Amino acid sequence: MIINHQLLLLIPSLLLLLTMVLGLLRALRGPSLQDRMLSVLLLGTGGVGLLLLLAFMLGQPALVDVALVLALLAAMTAAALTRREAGDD
Amino acid sequence: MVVYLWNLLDLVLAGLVVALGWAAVASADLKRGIVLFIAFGLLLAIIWARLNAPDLALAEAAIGAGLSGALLLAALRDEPHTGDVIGFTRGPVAWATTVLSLVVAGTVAWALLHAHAAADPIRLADKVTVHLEHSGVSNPVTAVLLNYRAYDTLLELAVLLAAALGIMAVGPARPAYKPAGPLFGALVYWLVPLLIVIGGYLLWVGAHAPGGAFQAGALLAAAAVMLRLGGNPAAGLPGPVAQRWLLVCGVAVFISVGLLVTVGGHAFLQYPHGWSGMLILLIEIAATLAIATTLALAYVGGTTPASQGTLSEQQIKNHRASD
Amino acid sequence: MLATDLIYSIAGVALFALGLRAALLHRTLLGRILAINICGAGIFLVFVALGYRGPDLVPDAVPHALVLTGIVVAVSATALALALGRRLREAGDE
Amino acid sequence: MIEFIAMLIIMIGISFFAAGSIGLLRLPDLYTRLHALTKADNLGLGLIVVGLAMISGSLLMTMKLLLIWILVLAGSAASAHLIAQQALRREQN
Repeated sequence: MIINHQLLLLIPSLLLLLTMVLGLLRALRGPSLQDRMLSVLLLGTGGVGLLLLLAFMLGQPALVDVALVLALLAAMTAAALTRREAGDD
Repeated sequence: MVVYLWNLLDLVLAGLVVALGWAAVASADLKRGIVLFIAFGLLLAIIWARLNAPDLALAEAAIGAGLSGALLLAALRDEPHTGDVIGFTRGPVAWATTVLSLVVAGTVAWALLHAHAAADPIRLADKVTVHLEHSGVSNPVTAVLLNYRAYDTLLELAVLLAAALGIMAVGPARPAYKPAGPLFGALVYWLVPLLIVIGGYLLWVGAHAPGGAFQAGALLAAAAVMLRLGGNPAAGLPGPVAQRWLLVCGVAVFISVGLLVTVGGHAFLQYPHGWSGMLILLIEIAATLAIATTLALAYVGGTTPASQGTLSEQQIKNHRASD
Repeated sequence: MLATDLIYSIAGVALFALGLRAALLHRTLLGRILAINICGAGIFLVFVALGYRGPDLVPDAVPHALVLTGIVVAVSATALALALGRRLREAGDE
Repeated sequence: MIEFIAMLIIMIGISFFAAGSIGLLRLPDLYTRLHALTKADNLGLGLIVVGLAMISGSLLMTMKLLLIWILVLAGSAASAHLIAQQALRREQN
């Protein structure tokens, strides 16, 4: 069963990883900080997907918890970037 | 076939993490460096998952991908926005440093390859497995942290306490955030309770599945960061006195348990038979609270506004004036 | 075919060297803190890669436990360094 | 059989991710990129979740997968809002 999943899911995982690499080019190029942040958002969503695929391929249900934590914190970095402190105009 | 595909996945992941690390440290533009560092942390969490280390992946997902990015982004606000980039030291010093780094890396790689070739078949991993049933927990990582190498963990908590004291000593908190708008406010409203519940869940399952005090503490701290980002200046931390108790409770409970068992004729931190599970849970609860408070305080960046209404504010002002 | 642990330990060594070089050469405090974090992550990667024992065996829990505490200590140390840096800047401004 | 259907759904999900990445790279400004990204990758993750739920074989796991997807949706909606808001603020100043 698990071996079966490995064969079925490995190719999708590789392709997903490649799209994440592609998206990261935007983080390198910018130009603005917000553009780079978008690329990190994509990496976060893709990372959740990849973790779920890994959980099934490796037979490690605990990795679903990791994906859950990543999903919970997805908005934190964007908020840390954009929220304004009391002194900001 | 499967093996080669795994190899390819490993090569892409390893190549990407090195490329991101390189790009993050090679950026003269700090904004770029920090965003790439956050991406680096995310990728590292995936790599821990790939290397069968779900305990680490949990901690990294909360800390590497969340907390440290938030910390660095907050620090970025203090950087002067002059537009000119300070960048790197150049010239012969740079060349010498590059050569030095290459030599160090080469030496480490050489040693690793030798260690890899001459690997001792008897590993600590086997000892961990053999004694696991006496450790009081069935998650090997928790067993190592709180039973076999409890001394290490005690000292680690002491290091965290020292860091927290240092942060409290150097100055007041960063300015608070403006109150959240309706959309982000709603997100904080739903997310914070969820983070706390899942933190509690991770603390509980840590005995037999990936999770434990460090992951739970990190999640509680993430809840505090979300609260602060939503406009709560104290990040949900209690008043100054309770805060200090929370900071020391990890080390205090750890040492008390260690000393209490010596009364029964055992060595320091050598749990009596049958009691390990309960004692470990007790220490872990205290450690979770201490870790969460330390990390939340680290994000706030100093004594929280709640604790500044007393004499200390005046003291800080006087101190500032005398500088 | 390559061994998984070897791939990741080499990546770890590379990150360690990159971080070390940048920590010595960066001229801003924030850049140095960033570089030290990358350097530390490289060390963690070497540790965990050495703990990996193939898909069928349970990995070595000892390096995992060390790295787990390491991650938490690293972020606290980073926070302390950032707080010190902020205080230094304020002291310089006054 | 069901496993192949699941894989097919997952592959469709990944093609949405690919579309999002390409959009992120090729589109001309921040707002269009934001638009492409947040739609494509959320749908992509949704399809991955559906595919995996088909082979998970347990209700609890399916619920957990759905919860993760909903959280990502909420998180990315909030992030997109925050980023767009900040970009607009920058333009106005």
